[in-house]
Amino acid sequence: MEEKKKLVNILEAILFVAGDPVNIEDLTQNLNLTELEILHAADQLESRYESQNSGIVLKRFGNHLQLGTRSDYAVYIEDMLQPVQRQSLSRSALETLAIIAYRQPTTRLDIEKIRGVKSNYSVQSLLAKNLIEEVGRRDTIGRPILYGTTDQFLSHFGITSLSELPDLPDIPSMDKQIETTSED
Amino acid sequence: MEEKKKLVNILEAILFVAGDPVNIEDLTQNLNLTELEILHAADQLESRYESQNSGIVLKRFGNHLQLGTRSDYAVYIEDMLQPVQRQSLSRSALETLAIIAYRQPTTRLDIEKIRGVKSNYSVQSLLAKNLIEEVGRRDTIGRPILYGTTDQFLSHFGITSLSELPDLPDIPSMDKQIETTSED
Amino acid sequence: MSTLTLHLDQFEGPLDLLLFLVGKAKIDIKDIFISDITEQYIAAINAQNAWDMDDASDFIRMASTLLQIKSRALLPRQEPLPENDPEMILIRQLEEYAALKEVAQEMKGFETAAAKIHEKLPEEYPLPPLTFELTGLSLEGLTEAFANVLARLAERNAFDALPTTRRIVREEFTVPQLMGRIMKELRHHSVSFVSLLSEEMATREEVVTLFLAVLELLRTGKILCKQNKTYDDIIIRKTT
Repeated sequence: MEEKKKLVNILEAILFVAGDPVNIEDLTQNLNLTELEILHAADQLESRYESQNSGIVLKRFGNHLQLGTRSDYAVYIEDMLQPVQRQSLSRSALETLAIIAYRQPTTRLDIEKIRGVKSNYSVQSLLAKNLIEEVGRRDTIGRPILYGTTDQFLSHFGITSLSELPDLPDIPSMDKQIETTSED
Repeated sequence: MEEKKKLVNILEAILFVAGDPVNIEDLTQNLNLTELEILHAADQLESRYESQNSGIVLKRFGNHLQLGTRSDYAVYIEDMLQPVQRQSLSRSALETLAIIAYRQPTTRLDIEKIRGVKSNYSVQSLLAKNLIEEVGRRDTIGRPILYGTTDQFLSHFGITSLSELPDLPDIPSMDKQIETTSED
Repeated sequence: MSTLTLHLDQFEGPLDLLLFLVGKAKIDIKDIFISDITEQYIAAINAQNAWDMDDASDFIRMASTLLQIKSRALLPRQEPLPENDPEMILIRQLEEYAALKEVAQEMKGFETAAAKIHEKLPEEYPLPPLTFELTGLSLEGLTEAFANVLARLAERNAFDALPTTRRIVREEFTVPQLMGRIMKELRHHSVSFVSLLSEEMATREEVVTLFLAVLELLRTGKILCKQNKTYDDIIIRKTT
């Protein structure tokens, strides 16, 4: 029967739109077919997907059928749905990161003392980018969060351990600073 | 390359998960592929679906790809799942849309001249349905907004590109129309 | 043709109504002015009892155009009509509108066919945390950033120390300010007068003002002072 030849395709179309698992009994009732016919069509659909290694798979559980995606392709789906964000760090984020890298573990208050500006936003953005993480709490009033760098930080900068962080370049001495700033 | 052999399946999986139209440019960027590679995979997917008269079809419109069901099976889907039917356009919206489709880019005033009635409401509703969009401004007094159709428009009418629109009946004097009608 | 009971809101506008009348009379658009369509149009408008003002003006303006052309048609006229004659313009407008309605009708068919293609909702797909690819990161950049911060810090500290050398500023020190400084220092232990002065570079102004502050605190009974011998340092402590 022509109907039967098409059945596998009808089944596919219904499962596609349904999204949710579809009860086989509902299918037999609505399509006026026997359970055996439905199961046979499901077999055909499954082997079609398998033979071509299709992006879609037929999932069967209990007396339900559902379409889903082949897990082999998950990484591509993720790439598509959540592309890698390419961005560079802002100056303030980089400064904050540098302070944490060289002074870890350290608190936000310490960072702010050194930078002389509020650094909440920078810290949050570094946390979101997984460059720093909470490593504990300092045992003082308020028990402020201590931050340190992550393994991700090391890999971003192409080093394997913190000991590979370069020594700091020479910092102009304080006296010189006074001379230069007193001009204004 | 093995990668290439799989591409058609990856594309299928991505389109399945997305459900909504997927921009070809996004695919090339996020999968790090050329447009040609994507289009080739789309061709393969399309012919696979066609050859097996699959329940699923590949919709191509403008620079978007989307999976949908074969219209032959609509009756079964509608019987069983009662999916949300796409709303058909009102007569005035359809007239307004036809003018924009054939005359794009065009302004609201031009539309009103052809239809002989105010068309503000129709234009607004077409914008809301994402069937038309602003494509610029005409360089005349008041710099009126120019409208054009969207890829969603193509999808709504089941066509791949504007060239598939029916031909306009021949009217010798039509081109001069807009310049000469200056009654108001 | 007898009286038509038309509801104008069935029509998209005057052009739509005119086209309907043309179709009903089975005449060519070009012949509307020698037919009785103008009368039918006006009859239809007259039959309408409730008007939306916006629609009304469109329909009535068209009626006046039709009447104007019709009345002129009664007079002998020279042929052919110029391009910008209202009659020519109206005919072209009607032809164009008719063509448009035709394609709109075809598009309706497309729309109906396309509505049979059903789509699916996006899957709810569990995604890994956002990954960032950071560009322009280097170790040099990192150390440089740290060096910059430290340099700025040094600058800031230096700047904080500046007031003692910048005596140009009037009233660098005030008595209440230094009273505050004294009381603050006294919180935990007694202090010496010299230790209250800025390191090394205390100015005459500062010494004098600090001394006045001490006298003021003594007067109000906040502190006690002790000096072992003349010119010796003064030891200050809080009254308990």
